[in-house]
Amino acid sequence: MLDQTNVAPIAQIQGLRVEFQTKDGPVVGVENVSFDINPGETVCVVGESGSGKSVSSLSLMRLVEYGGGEIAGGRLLFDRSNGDQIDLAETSTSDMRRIRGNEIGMIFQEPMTALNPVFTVGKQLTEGLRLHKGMSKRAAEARALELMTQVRIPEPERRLKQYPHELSGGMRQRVVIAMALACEPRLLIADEPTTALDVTIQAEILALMDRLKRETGTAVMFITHDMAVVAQMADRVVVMYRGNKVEEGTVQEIFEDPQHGYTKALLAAVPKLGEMTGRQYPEPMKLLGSEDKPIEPIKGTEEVLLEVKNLTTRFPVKGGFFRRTVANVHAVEDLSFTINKGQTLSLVGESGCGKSTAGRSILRLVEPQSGSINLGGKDIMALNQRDLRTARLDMQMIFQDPFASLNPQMQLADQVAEPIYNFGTLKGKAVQERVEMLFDRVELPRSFMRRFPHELSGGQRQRVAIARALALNPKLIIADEAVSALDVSVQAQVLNLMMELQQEMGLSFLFISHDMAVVERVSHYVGVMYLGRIVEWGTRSQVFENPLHSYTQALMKAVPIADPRKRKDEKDLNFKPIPSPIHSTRYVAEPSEYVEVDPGHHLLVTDSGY
Amino acid sequence: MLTFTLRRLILSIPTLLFISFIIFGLLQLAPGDPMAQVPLTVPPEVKQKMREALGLGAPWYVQYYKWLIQFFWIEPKIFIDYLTNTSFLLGWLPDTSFYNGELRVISWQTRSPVMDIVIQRMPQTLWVVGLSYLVGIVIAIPIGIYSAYRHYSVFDQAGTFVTMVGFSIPPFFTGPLLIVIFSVYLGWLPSIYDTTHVVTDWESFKVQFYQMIMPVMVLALQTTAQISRYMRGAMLDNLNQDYVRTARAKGLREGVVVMVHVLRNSMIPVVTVIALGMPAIFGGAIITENVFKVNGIGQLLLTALFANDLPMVMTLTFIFAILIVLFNLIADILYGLLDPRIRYD
Amino acid sequence: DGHEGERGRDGEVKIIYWQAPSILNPYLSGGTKDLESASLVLEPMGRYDETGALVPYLAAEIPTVENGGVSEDLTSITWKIADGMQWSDGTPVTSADLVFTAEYCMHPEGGCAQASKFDGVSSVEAIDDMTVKVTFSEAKPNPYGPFMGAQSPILQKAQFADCLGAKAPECTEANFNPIGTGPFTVTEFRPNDVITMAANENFRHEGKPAFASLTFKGGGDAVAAGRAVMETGEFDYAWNMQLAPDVLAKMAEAGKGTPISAFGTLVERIEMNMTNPSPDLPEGERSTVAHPHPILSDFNVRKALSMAIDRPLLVEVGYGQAGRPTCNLVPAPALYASDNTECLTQDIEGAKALLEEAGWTDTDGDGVREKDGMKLSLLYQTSTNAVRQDFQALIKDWWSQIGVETELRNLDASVFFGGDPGSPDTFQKFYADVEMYANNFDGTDPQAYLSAYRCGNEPKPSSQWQGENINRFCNEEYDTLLDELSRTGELDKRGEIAKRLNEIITKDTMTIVPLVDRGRVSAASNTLGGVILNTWDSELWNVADWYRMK
Amino acid sequence: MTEQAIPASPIEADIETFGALVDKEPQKPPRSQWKDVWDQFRKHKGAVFGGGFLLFITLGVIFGPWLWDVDPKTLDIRNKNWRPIYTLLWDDAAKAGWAHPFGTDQLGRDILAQMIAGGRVSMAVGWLAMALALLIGTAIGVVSGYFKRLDFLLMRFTDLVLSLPILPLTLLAVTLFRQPLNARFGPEGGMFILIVGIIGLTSWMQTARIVRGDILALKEREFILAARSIGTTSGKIIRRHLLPNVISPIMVSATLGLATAIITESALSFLGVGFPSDYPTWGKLLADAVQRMQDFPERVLLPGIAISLTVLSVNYLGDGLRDALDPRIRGR
Ligand SMILES: Nc1ncnc2c1ncn2[C@@H]1O[C@H](COP(=O)(O)OP(=O)(O)OP(=O)(O)O)[C@@H](O)[C@H]1O
Ligand SMILES: Nc1ncnc2c1ncn2[C@@H]1O[C@H](COP(=O)(O)OP(=O)(O)OP(=O)(O)O)[C@@H](O)[C@H]1O
Ligand SMILES: [Mg+2]
Ligand SMILES: [Mg+2]
Ligand code: NI
Repeated sequence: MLDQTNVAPIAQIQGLRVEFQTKDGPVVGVENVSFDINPGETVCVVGESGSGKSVSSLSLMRLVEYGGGEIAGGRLLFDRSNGDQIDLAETSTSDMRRIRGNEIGMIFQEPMTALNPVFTVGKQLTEGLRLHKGMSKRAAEARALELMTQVRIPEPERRLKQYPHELSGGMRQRVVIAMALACEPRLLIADEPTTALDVTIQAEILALMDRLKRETGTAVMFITHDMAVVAQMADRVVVMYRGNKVEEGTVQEIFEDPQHGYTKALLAAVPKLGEMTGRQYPEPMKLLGSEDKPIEPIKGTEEVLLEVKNLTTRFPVKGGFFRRTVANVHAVEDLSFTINKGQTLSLVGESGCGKSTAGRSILRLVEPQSGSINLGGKDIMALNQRDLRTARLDMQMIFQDPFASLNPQMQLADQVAEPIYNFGTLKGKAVQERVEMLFDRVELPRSFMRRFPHELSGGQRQRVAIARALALNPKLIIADEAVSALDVSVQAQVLNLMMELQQEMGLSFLFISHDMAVVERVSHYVGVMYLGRIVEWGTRSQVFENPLHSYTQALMKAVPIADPRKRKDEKDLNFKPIPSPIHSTRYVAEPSEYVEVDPGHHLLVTDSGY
Repeated sequence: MLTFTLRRLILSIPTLLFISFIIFGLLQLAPGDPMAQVPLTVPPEVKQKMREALGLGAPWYVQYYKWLIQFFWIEPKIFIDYLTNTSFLLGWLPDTSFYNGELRVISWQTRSPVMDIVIQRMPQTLWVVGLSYLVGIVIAIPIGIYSAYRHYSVFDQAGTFVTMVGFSIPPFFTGPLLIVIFSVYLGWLPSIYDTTHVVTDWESFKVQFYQMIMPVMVLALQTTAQISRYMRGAMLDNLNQDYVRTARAKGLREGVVVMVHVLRNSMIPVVTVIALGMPAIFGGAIITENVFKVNGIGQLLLTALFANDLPMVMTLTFIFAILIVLFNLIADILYGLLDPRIRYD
Repeated sequence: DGHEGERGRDGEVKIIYWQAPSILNPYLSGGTKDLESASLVLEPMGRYDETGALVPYLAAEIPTVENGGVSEDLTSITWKIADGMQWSDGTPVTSADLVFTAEYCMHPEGGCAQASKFDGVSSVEAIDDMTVKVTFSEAKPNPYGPFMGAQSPILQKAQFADCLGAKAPECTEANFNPIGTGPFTVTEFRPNDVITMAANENFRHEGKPAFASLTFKGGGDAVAAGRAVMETGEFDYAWNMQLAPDVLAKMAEAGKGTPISAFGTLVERIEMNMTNPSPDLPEGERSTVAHPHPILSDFNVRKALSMAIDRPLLVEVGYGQAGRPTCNLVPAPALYASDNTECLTQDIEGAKALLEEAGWTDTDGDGVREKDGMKLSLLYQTSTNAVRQDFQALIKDWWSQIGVETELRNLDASVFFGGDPGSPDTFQKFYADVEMYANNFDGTDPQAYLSAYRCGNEPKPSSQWQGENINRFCNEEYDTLLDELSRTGELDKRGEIAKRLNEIITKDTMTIVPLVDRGRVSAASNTLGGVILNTWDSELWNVADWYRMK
Repeated sequence: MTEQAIPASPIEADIETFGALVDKEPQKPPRSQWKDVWDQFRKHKGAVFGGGFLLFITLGVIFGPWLWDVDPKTLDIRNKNWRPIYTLLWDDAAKAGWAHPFGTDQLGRDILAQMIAGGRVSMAVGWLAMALALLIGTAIGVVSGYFKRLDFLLMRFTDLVLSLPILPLTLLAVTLFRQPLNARFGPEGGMFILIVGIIGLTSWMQTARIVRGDILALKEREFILAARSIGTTSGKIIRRHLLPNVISPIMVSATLGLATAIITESALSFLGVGFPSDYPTWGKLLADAVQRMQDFPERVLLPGIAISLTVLSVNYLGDGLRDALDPRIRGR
């Protein structure tokens, strides 16, 4: 599908310019962007975080206006299904309404806030269907169920009746995807659709979108920072940088013969699975522009910092008219691991397997049912609220959804400085300096210190969250998908920053991620989670080079490779239905038992459900 | 939720007992005398005799105990008897006769059972105050929604202006003003509400309608102002949320976006305001009822207060307290139902 | 002009009382609203007419010493029921009903509001079916207490037989729907709201009442009631139009109705506290005779305060046609009313001079006089009521002109007139220097009224702050005269003594400073005929004669 | 990793520092958030009008007595019932003149002076009572929404206060506290404190319920979780994260509360438990004038307009403040 010149493009963006009014005067979100999208084609838009990807896509939907933006110039030509060509920038709102959701579907970047908290998933999914397709309630529900299955949400029937906050980040993301796909739009805009997903599901979603494209000729505008995904999906690639398009070409051209410096730098920063093979310890990446820095492996110590034993966290499921507890979500089930000082344990696993819950349980942000948590000799489970607060001085968390975890009413500088004020670790001017330093380190311009969360791009928000976690110099950071929303170049820098800090200060990380390449880069140990349990854990090399559990093996196989010539075929992936973590209140979970295959390499022997 | 509701219901019994005790104490301590309205020509000894006949001489705990028994034991018996004997709903049940002539809660002013009067007063209060509440809500919600949606439009400004002026002018002014305009100058509407009027046909319905217009409107003005303000505020808070963008991206009509997605979220605080205002319906509207001579519960309470008719005041206040506790419970339950994120356990 | 005709020819008449009746049994409530609404149904043996003269209703004639109805020694009175008197249910009125009525009110546990009417009654016995003799334990110069006037109508024994004493309040049905002899019968009684009545088919006068039905609405305020009669014409008669004269006049301009007024014995007055109300005194000694008032004990101050007041102006501002300036506590009937008019002209200069003379001088130039370090500063309290507040403002202004500082306080009427001994704000406790309110007496005889100021009758802690001598007035001459009055039966002589008593307490001692003789004002529709306002009995005393003018 | 030289490109300069976003403009010195709030506030026409009018009224009632030094309590019965000066425009014969620009009442007291004096009291009562109610309401609402354990107790307490009959309560308070307060603050000062106290203490319940409701929902948001994870104490969570997010209902309560307080004050005077009768307040001027509404409409209109405009101004002020405090709106 490389040669489509004879087909008229479905959408043409010509010289788009978008401005935002902020208190410091107008800010340009997109300066000058032009590219076409042809039917049945996937155009991947890559680029630095904050380069205007989301804004361009929102402009195409004419939704920037509602966020305070204004299309200051350019044309957005769109081919209606009946063959008319219209300029979206000038279309009436009523026409826009018929196009939105029906002819153009959009997947939003941040799934938590993108869903209405008070409606069930089912209601939000069927809404568009009933509107555009005129389906009956029943038909729409059947279709919704089908969509939920397509995006591989476990137990779709029940999920339809759940509220957004009851789903894991990945599930919410998939709901948003399902919503965008619902009406089989002719143009699908996907803004970082798989960022929150683990590789297996990502692979499935990508396959799904690919299939859709092939079968219905849907054009896809795919925004991502993940070059591997680009390689996997794209027909053509548009590279954006600071509000401009800097390069455009077919996927082969971009990967094999990048022209622009930024594209090169981008490709250089992509972590590749297998890069670390043979190395015992993680080490920072070599980055363009800092080649001369010596690369030192990070050894860490063998001293145990955090010891988690038999951690179990369950959520009650309410049902019936009186909303009684009818069952429990066994989000984390008999979880045990240790983290050494100065080392990183990565938790990987499919979406909804309980990674975030595990992380939160350690901080006791959700109260675990049972288990013990020991941080540097302190029994976290035994602490009262006051001591718990001081204990949190040593452990910090970066939340999965950066937007939701930032107070919409507070300036970013204050939010980053807040932990410092809380514990009074610094006083007076030093606070300001520290905040500035943190902004510099996470590569955010200082002028952002006075902005509010909604004025940032997704990746920028994530960096604010990282800066906040670093503010206290904690001993342990639980990084829940901390870098998944970042573009690769920044991701590489942030990863390097984290490793640097680890080297310097002996920080430990519990690194929750789905990006296997990143995990390989940063971890000393890796734990693979499935259905609330760790199915395999050992050193990085043990897990990556010798995966024993069948789930781990499937996971490894699903990792996309940043090379357009090594695309995975849908047939290679074997998808297994995901069992439910929900059990009736009477259910007794069996304990996890492990065998030590190699020294330090543990394998779950009891049934994992996989 | 069931356990929550049950627990709250059970806990509300001691709460109410405590409230009744506090109200009783307050009324006992407050100055005032049921003899205040007896003319000065009646000599003090006679007044003293009258007081004793009312049971005023007894120590407070005896009075309180008597009231408790009467209210919680004897009155319910009468109510059950009524239900099984004559009521339409349960009249088919075998007739009971639990009540055998014990002393009921007796009003000092009228020397008749308080509950009978309350029941007699219910219809007009419910009609006028209840209807005004309904009208108020029905007007307020669209105003609030539209004002927020067209933030700072002419409509918003005008709506704000009218509602705030309406709210800041007390009913003891608006009431007579309307009367002067519509009853005195124009002669369209009656200035005095006829509580004995019965609606039997279209003509009598029109009469009823005419006499209700003014009191309902005066009261509705207050409700409208209040609820539309809260509504507008809540809508403004929600209109900027991300999920609204999602809803728009689905191609929903603005109407649906606003009326379904935003409204549901914004209704959460407003529903509480509405629920909390409910007891006030049964409590009547003291000033407005008085101005238009609607003579509902509010007027009853006012006259009882002025006459220091403690059993009446006590019983009315306490019924009011029960309603408040009940509606707060309902508000809490609604809250949990409207916002799935809120947990009550 | 439509006077005559058959019963019920004029349809409906509507009466509005801005205070709503709560019960129709006058023996259980002293409230005017209750008495007057009950007077439509229940009737006494005789009533006072608009001149204060006695008129027989159920009685064949009014018993007097002359006609032998009253014994020479004034210790008994014999009432004879006229022939053919019937209850509205058709049964005859008999002496048993009278005897029962007396029994009902005199029952010790009944809490009868009209007990004072039966004061001194030693027995009530039926001589025969139609005759009842009331015997008093001592001579009663005014024996017309029982069975006379709106306060003491006859109850039907058959209806109230089971309602004696403690059982009185349980007879709700009887209390709300009493069977009477009056022109109307109760159709429905809604306490504190509305009463609907129908003409009494067994009423003794042929062709009366002219109205077939009557609606008696309660609630609202005087303005609204006046409006309903005079401006919108929705009602025919409104009671007690206590409104500023200009407001009333304005309403009358609308042309649908007219205010009518008549004078009785109600006098708005300022009472001087002869005892010290200072909060510095221990509780239980404030406002008691143990501590004379530091300022008001001085006659000159009291006199000066009175002189500074412009009574005609007060009337003009507050009552208009419904008020007359007066210097008397007993302004009527003529027999008992003193002709003192000395106080009617304001004399600011005279008042100043008087104070100056008495040693009250403004030494520090702050406009307030002092004497012996004591500032001439008074606390002036009254109940809350628009006219009274205007009076307060005016009087405060005049007093400030003579160098008296005044602090005003107005209290809720239910507190102020309530006798709650626990409240510091009752008029009996008198925790203020001067207070203003109105009072009158029942019927035409002032004896009981004047006896209130007997030495020792003052409210005090030992009497639970009950007592009628509000000023804590104590004067030997006065007490001697009172005794004489109670022994005197001869009317002219009684008049002499009463006038003297009145002057002692007002003119001579300035203990009570009368301001306004307040009449009754009501409003009647211009189409309503036969209304005669009566201040000596129920205003609705002659409702049977009302008719609709064509 | 490839380490080749970077070819020239249109935005070569940026590549040097690639990755890191730099400010396009020189960095401005950090400004306080309140300055932004103020900037936004200034842009809000209604708020500026409201604020301006409030300032005008406040200054007017504070300094009015110096400009218009007629004593509001002085009676001048011969010059009663003057009409306001503007009636001369259409009626030459009207009793009016510059001596009493707003006319006089039925006792000849100058209405302008009364308006000024009444404004002082009404404004003071309104503001203080509203502030008191807001303070209590917000405090109770926040505490009971945030601390589950106190919720039941506090909400039942709210129920209790809601069900207390206000008139007997006021009478009781007057009986109990008038003496001591009078002794300490004088009859007017004492009454003032009493009235402010009573109104404030009996009108916070709605605010409390609404704030509590909002807090209950906010508490479940993730940024509160995040705040806890960085060791923010409950007190600070409330102050920094919760309160700014419930500002909108609080503002509404404030506006409605001011109006209610001013009116309740007049109702209290009306029932005879308020200020001494010769102590004018807007509410009382209005209540007293209702009787003569037809003949002297200005007597109801003047205080009525004063109350309405004040309430309206506070409302606009609240709106402006609310918008200014919401960064999503402020950005525009
Ligand atoms: N409402 C807003 N007000 C001010 N500036 C904004 C606003 N929304 C976006 N921007 C700015 O516009 C620029 C482009 O943002 P955009 O969201 O398109 O980035 P992006 O390419 O999607 O980045 P990411 O990959 O991190 O999501 C950013 O610099 C951002 O700070
Ligand atoms: N508040 C909650 N109430 C009920 N169930 C919940 C709640 N939070 C999480 N869960 C459930 O717990 C399970 C684990 O969720 P968790 O968020 O830990 O997943 P995760 O591994 O972080 O997934 P992802 O990678 O998608 O973020 C999911 O089935 C989810 O639906
Ligand atoms: Mg983006
Ligand atoms: Mg997660
Ligand atoms: Ni390289």
